[in-house]
Amino acid sequence: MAEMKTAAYICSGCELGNRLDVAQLSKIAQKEGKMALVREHAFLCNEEGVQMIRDDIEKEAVTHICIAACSRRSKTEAFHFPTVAISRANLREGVIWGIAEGEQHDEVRQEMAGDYVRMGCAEVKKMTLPLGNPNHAHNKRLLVVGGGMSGMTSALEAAEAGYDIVIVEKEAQLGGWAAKLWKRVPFKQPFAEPQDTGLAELAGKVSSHPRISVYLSSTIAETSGAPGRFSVQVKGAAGITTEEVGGIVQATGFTTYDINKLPELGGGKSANVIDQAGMEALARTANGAAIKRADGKEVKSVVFVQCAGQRDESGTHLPYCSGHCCATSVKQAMYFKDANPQVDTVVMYTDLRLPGMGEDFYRSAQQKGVIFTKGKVSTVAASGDGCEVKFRDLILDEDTALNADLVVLATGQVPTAGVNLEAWNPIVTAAEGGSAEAKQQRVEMQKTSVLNLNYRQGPDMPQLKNGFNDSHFICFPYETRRTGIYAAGPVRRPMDMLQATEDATGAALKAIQTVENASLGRAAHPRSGDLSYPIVRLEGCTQCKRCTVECPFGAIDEDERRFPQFNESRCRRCGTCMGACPVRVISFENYSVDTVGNQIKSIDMPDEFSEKPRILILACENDAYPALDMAGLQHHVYSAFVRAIPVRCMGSVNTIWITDALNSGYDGVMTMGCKHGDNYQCHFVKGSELANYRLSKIEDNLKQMGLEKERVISHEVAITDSARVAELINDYVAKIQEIGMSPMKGFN
Amino acid sequence: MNASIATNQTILVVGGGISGMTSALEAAECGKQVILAERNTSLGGRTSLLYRYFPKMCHPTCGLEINLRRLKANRNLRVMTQTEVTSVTGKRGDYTVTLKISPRYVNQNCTGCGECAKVVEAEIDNPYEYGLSKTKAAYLPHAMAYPQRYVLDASIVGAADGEKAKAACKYNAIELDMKTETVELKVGAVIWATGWKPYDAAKIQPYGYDRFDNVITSLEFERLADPHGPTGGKLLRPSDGKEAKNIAFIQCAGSRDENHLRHCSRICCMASLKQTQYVREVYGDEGKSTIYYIDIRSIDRLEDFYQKVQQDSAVKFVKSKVANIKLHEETNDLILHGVDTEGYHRYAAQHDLVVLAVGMEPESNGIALPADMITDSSGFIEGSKDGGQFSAGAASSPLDVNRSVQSATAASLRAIQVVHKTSATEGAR
Amino acid sequence: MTNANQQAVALYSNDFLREVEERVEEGEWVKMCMQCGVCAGSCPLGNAWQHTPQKLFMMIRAGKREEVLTSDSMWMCTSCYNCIVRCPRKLPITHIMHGLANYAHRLNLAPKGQPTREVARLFWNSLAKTGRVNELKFSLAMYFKDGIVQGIKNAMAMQSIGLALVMTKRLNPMELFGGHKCKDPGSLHKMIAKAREIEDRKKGFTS
Amino acid sequence: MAKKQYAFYPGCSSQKGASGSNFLTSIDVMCDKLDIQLNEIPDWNCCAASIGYAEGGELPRLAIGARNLALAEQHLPGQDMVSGCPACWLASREASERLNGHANLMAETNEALKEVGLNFKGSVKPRHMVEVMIEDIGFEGMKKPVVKQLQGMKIAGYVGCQTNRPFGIAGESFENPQYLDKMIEVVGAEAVTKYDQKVTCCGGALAFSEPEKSQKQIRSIVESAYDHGAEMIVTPCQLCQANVEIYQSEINKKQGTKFAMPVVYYTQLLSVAYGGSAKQAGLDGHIIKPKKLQDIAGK
Repeated sequence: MAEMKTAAYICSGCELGNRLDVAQLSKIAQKEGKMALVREHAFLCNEEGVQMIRDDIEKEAVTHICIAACSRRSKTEAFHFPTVAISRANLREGVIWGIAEGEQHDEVRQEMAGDYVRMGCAEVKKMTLPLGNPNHAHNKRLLVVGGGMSGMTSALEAAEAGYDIVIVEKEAQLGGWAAKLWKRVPFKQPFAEPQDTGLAELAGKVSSHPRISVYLSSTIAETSGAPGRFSVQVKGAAGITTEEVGGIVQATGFTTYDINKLPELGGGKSANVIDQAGMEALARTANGAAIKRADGKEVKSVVFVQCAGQRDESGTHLPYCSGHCCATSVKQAMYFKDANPQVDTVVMYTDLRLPGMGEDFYRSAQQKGVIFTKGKVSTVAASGDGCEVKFRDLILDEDTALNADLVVLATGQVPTAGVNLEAWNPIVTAAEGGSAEAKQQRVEMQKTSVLNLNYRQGPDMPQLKNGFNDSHFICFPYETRRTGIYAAGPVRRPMDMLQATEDATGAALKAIQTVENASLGRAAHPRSGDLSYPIVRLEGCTQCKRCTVECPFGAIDEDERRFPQFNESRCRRCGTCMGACPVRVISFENYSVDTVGNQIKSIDMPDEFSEKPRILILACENDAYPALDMAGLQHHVYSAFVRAIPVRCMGSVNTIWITDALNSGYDGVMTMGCKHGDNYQCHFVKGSELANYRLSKIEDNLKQMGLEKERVISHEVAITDSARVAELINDYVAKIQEIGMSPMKGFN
Repeated sequence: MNASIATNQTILVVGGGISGMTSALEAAECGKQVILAERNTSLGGRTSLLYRYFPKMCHPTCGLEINLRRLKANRNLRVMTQTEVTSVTGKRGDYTVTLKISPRYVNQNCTGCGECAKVVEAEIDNPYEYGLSKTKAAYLPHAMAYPQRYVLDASIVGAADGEKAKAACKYNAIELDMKTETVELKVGAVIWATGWKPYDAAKIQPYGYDRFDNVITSLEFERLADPHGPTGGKLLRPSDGKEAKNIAFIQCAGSRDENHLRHCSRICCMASLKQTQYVREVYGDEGKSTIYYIDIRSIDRLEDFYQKVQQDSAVKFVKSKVANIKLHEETNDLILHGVDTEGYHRYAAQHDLVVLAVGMEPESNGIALPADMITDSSGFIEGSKDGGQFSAGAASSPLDVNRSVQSATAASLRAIQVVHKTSATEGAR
Repeated sequence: MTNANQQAVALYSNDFLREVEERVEEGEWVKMCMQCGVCAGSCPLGNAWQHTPQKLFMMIRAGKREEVLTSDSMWMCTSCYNCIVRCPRKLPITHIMHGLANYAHRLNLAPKGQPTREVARLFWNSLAKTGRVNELKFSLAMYFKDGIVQGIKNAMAMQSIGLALVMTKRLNPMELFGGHKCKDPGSLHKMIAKAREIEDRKKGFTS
Repeated sequence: MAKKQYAFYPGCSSQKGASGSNFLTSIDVMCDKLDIQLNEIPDWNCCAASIGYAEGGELPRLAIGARNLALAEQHLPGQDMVSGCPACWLASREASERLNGHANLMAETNEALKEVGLNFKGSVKPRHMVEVMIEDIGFEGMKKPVVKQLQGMKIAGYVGCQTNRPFGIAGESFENPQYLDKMIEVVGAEAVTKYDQKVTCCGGALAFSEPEKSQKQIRSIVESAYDHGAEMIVTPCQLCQANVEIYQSEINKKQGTKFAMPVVYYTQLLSVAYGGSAKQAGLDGHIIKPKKLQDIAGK
């Protein structure tokens, strides 16, 4: 590695030259920034400017550059120099656009620009060029857990793209839920008739595919490792086999809600009350002929009760809607009408839910004579040879009843997602605390696990809601909390077969992506492509376990000596571990306690009589920092006394930065993270929440230092808050001026 | 952009909305070469014009920021804006596509400094505000526009304003003589992520969108609620700028209707439920919302959101397709006539603003698709007969954002399969 | 006539929907309604309806035969066609309403003396007689439909209008004696009788 | 130049001495100026209107409609059937569409038509006079013969139902049709564009059976015309004209209003604008005299 040669480039374009004294900034870069090379340019981002930098890199062997121009979010194509470490001093959005115009502000504006140049230089000197995680893991095979419609689709789609697949299915044959169906809802137009499930054909393709190997009647005893190097213990009749894979798709599907829990609807009470699964069984037996009940009587009248044990607000049954059941009942009603148009078929619903082209399917059923009644069923009870359905007809506004030979309850989907970690973790803590009972519970729970991950954070994927493994993010349905492991199909979210196959294909792509990234030592979403990775100086580690506990992605295990063991390809590069570490032994090449700490210390701190407070802003790079940029773009003017530093995530904020800042005379510190709580925005799950927790602990330090607690303040900032951030800043500056300059000034 | 970079290993993604960006990024992050062609002046599509997403009430621009960062960091991906696909010939794995690139009149020298906008006087309907506000004829599409470059509206090219803009630009970024270009590329697979457009509300005559100022679409309402929008986030009605505090939301405005769109657009119920919470956000209990619906379609865990809104005392639900709307001339309010079909309650309800939850029409209705393409009765795209062109997101079916992204991710894999197979067979040769 | 009703009941047991589909004009559309209610809100005489069209359709599906056929709601139809043009399922609602009224009338279940029922009958008779409607006879007939006394009242009530129309040559007293008609009403009657015969055959009326 | 030929179906209300007889007189003048020749369908019969449903039933009504169509087909081959009366047009068009759409209905109907020695092939196209005006003449064409401007008249265009729904005039909306306003402008008068009762139902045949209900409709139709400063209502429909004009006195009597809003046909407007006398335009045929229009016609 060639030794460091630094350079600073100061742009005077975009009015920078007119609003700032660029020559003085150059001097700062030289004298204080200690930059070996300092160049000014009137239009740094144009070809000539860029060429100038390129030449320095090639001819002058420059290794570290600070670009003092626009925000790091702008002109990224122009300022793309993959072979050197780069810092960006944000003079445009961050200074001349956001700070008041006019001579009376020239001084403070220039001071701000000066500090940003100091910070840029200070930062880059502590950076090294990330070269990627050395422990590359090259295994590109994929494991698909579950051999149903979703699992087989994932497997086949990935295999068709040239990847080797291992399927593990707990049943003795492939097919899962779909194998129980007589027909499925149509995927393509005309959306009019039930279709063959196509399962046999799919299963055929899967079992004969050269790239796919299948384990039947098998489960997973243990999963260890990381993307690109997972090791999976497959437990089958023949005992345990170890499979090495690079990525995992969990397509473990669902079971139907137990109708015995619905006695008021005749569930488990009457043989003539069945669920949709039972209905499919009858249809398969009839195989197109008149449909008969279990007792062999031909069904002349049938009622489908929608939302049975679903959309429940009482807390006893499923609170959610399983989405597919309306279409499924419509399909099943067609089974009857197609076999014998004379059969009375009534679908009883409160909101009929057939989105998209499902409307055509609905119309088709009406065309066939299926009756749709908007009614709320109160009870279903055996009566005579059949059942009596008591209901409130919501249109005719009356309590009434219907008699039917058969009643079908449209019950919901219950995911097969394994262990719920929110229940698991306290038990583990108790067990580790020595509770025998907890140890026992732990064993019992472990039995229900699907993946049996040997991760510090528990054996399965975290569940989002109602036991489903869904992603928390609307824009990123595959943003998993276990890197390299993706849920697909009804285990992610209640869904119909069309969506499940779509989802399974998407999950397969994400699994492929992980193994490709892992093999290059790169991060996965959302920092995809990031070559930096966490480096730990074990000699300094005190084994406090904060990093292993707080890592949102379960990337860090503990080795036998209880030292943290990093699995870089599980890591998402958020830096939460870095923020957590009390002894500051964790860092990234281009983002560390030093890169930020150095910036903080680098500024020119006015003395306490200057009337010029200095306020540090630590801003989440995803929401708050763009909001600050946009405040500039939209000219929401804010105080020139603030100095903003973008951070990867609030979770990466190490409290040492804050205490250092206050020690070195800053008058206040603002943190701007994203929303936390149930609808949290943090793409690293708990970053802003952790930061909040850590900051709450800082008050004592403030006391010791004899500082008011108002000197540290934290805000939730959304990316749209461009106007609000300016207000927050100005209010806070006013507040600080009110409580006065920090007494810490001049002590260093 | 030079055509030579593209080969039959390249994937072309048509449309730079959230689905197109996703398809392009997911494929590029698997190491594939991708070209993303967007018709408008910047990426982001429909969702960048939404204020919040249901059910989390988070901001679409947050996801856009991440996707833009992924995109800036990825060298496998090339973005072309103001670019339309005029023809696709050839076959699966070996297509030749013709792209028409309309002039922006601003080149890559643009630093986004905004000097041109300062000097230009002409104003145009802001294309990113559904014409609810004006913008200078030299403009940055929006605060998060990518590419972050200004655009000159064709109307000032050849006019004094155009010259002024050129004179004001220190960086020779303005090229008034820029011409429409046509580029031919070789690609292996095509993903159509052309998205959706709001159904033309004026066609729903009984609701008088074309006659009454205070009848607006759900998309226009998103702009009103957005702090970056034309009213700075205030819910001011068009006729007189009065604060709208008693708002009607009419479901199935065009959807589930054989006189208009025969399909259900899926998102509108949730969109209106979400928008009632905008009203609460601004006015608290003061702001009344009424939803007129046929069936509320809040599927899977979105049901929780519906249940939450049902608990909201400021929100009323009426099971009724509104029959027609009449203007109350003194107040500019609107009188909705209809019957609540649960039981039988005739109403003539007065509201100060009416929001039509307009249905989703495929944007591809109105653009010429390759002959080989299969579409359904509403025009949503299934894909090409030869299996080398795919649809993603709302171009394939009326989908919400979450499902659009799933669909877009799936489409990337299908496209990757195509280029994988061509490379494999070529390897074999 | 009641035997026509009994015969229908026997024929369709309790499947009123099928009865409507087979015997009521455009009745096969009833099953396609999705209960949005736009028809109910679109009817100019809506508030005079005890059962809105969409509700009638629901009642038919629920087998409420008696209630539907004795309802006077469909007699409120002014044939404004608002419901037809707005129905998202394109049901020919106006025609179905007419069909139901006609069927109720045919089975003699329609409300006795329902004014529109009477007017419709008189109108038809007037046209069927000569091939053209004779407005004077038609109106007089209407005034006297409820008997002489009421007739005088009605006529008096409308006298001014009547006179005015005469003055403006828009009501010709001479019409009482002769007036407009088709050349050969006889064959016209045959045609109508034939049409009815075919319809009865088709819809399985034995009476 | 050759006159445009049409098979004309006047309908019962437009016969001499019937409620719409003044429509008939005005249409003559108008057509004459526009080189339209209307050839009355020999021995036409009543269309059965909509109200015919109760007693008539389906097939008899279709047969009655088909008889007129068949007559036109036979006696005036190649000519479109034109009717001035929306009810007649609607019934004829419904008959022709239903029969052309359903082979079995066509067969059954023709079986009945045999009784009057006719057979309907389904060729003739039933059209409304308004369609002829807009599609065959056009607004420019309507302007040409104008010799008198109806300067300074404020007129509400009342379209009503059956000219407008379910078929309507091509290119017009069911809720807010514009053509009457355009016709009003053709003759140099001012159209009350904000008139919001344009397509409100006048009660139709229920004017006889449900007077209160239909008079409520009529009241709002007239009231809104007054509210929007109209001095006259113009309509394309015989029944609308009769109901809205005739019952104003009733409403005045019962509800103490002072309605005296003239209601005329668009044909009368054009006749006057084309230089026709008050008599030719049938202006004498009104209970509420369209004074201003008469004056203009008198000039």
